[in-house]
Amino acid sequence: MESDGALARTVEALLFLAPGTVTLTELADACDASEAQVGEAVTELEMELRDRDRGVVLRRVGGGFALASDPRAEQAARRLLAKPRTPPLTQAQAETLAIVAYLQPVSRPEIARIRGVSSESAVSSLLERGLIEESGRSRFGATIYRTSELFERVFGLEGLDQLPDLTAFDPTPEDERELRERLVAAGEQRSEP
Amino acid sequence: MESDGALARTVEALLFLAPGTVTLTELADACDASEAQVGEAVTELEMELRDRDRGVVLRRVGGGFALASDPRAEQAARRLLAKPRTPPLTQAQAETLAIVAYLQPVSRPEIARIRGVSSESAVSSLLERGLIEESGRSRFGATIYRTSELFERVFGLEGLDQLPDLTAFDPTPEDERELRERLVAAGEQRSEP
Amino acid sequence: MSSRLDLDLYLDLEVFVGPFDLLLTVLLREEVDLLELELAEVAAAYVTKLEESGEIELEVATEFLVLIAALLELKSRLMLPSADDELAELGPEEAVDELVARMLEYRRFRDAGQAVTDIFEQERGHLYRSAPLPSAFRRVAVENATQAYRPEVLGEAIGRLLEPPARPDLSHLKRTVSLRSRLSALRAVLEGDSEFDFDERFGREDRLTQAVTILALLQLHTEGEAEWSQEEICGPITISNAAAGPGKTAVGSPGYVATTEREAG
Repeated sequence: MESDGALARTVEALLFLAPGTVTLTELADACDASEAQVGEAVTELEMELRDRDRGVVLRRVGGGFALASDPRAEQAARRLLAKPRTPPLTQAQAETLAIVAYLQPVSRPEIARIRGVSSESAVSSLLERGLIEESGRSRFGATIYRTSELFERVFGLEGLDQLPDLTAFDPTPEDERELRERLVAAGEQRSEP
Repeated sequence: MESDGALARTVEALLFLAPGTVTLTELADACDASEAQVGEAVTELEMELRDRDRGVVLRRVGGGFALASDPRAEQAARRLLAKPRTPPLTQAQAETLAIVAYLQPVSRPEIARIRGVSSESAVSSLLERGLIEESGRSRFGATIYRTSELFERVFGLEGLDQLPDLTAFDPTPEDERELRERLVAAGEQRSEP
Repeated sequence: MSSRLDLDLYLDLEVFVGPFDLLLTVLLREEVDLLELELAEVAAAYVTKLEESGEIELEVATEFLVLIAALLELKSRLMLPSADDELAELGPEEAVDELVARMLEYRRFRDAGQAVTDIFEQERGHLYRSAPLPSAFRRVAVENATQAYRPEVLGEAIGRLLEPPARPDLSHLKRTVSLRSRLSALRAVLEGDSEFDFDERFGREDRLTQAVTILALLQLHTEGEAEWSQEEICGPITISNAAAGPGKTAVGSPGYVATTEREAG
């Protein structure tokens, strides 16, 4: 049936895009359909994916659903992903990464305040490359970021205490709290007309 | 053929897992197969995804391949991921982006010369959206821009040569004649005593 | 968002009142006639603004210079008369060619911009996955990672962000050319020499210095200190002390009607 096919299509797209497991309720809300309808679409999709026997499978995990790669592709995936991609950082990416590195954990609105511009595209490319990762939510619901282990590797750092010290940039902040205040103050001046 | 099907399976799994686009060479290395074989598997997968008409499609973008969600699921995806729709391009942004895309690398004064208006605000929103990036400085200290990898992905371009030919926008001889006549008329008015 | 315009320059002219940005837009869209516009007033307004702030921000100044120079060139060609009757026909024709070429160039990118918008609208429904790697693969990636970036990049970025804009640090600017210094340079030459050739005096300077010198010349012209003349298109420019009498052709002289000689002939 056409409408079922359409719902299975939307469900597949949602599971493909979602970074983690998605519950039936979340799917139903997003699809504007009943949980029963979405449940059927999920089953339809699951069977179809099994029949076509390609690289993506549907998993029922932890009270929800997720797409995952087929285990038979694991070796090839290890080979591909063994070399992390490290194209040159743009200025926006370098600034965003520096803010996360020196002030972590730090929320996205705070990054935007310091840079004086919304930094969505820089944050998502750093996430995608695995240089930063989410580390929870702030009291106000904003996502909080920290640097990843990969970050330390690709910058040749043995720990975060090896980050370059800022004495070269006078005046030197005494501690992280002061650094944060100083950065936010400078950012606010920058974003004023 | 079984072995082809297996290669298409591996390719799908790799494209599903990889952050960003993956080139033919990277796929061939990871699959331990020739580029010709992998190229065929990519085409097979591309056609199959098109035929089954579900939520995931294969795209040839930025000199490589990537999986993307079907546009018909966009609204549901934005509801699930709580992401607002990316704003449309303003005319200033579109003109500036066209100049950078066709003339890159290009400096901001050059953009201003062509558009006839200073273009800082359009340039900085395109930078923020990650569609263009800085690529150095001109002799006179002006920042030089080029389009980013994200630009090719967002615009579904295999490469910059996929942009419509600039000559397609050549004004017609009628446009030119009309402009010229108006200017000459204006000049003659001025020369009368 | 920091979306301030570069040239925060407000104009109050006979044919136009509003920001400089808008002036250029209406010129390109042919709502104001370039021949009606007194460019010297625009330059003078900019000069006043520069003098008030006392600093030249290189990129902004370059943008202004490029724009005003293009307008000056176009207008001067539109206005340029010639002693020779045949050339008199040719001058305005070439000027029109130039202006038409510029307007067509803008139209080309305006239309390309429309095409870019169409592609964007058509493509923006496709979304890409941005999920972290499953932990098994993440470990592999970390194990195999080697240093690819210099950590100093991070310190430099923080240093940049710590710098408050209220205390402008011009050390990152390659160089500046002050309008005041070019004004004094011109005045010094004019004191010793009542008439001189621009290229002879300033031809060896870099383009930026030459451009700022032209701006300074405009300022001297509006203040009645200097005259300048050019016998032919792209020919040498002769500058003379205003007290020593004007040259034959006042290029860029506001309101000067370019056909006096033809009428006389």
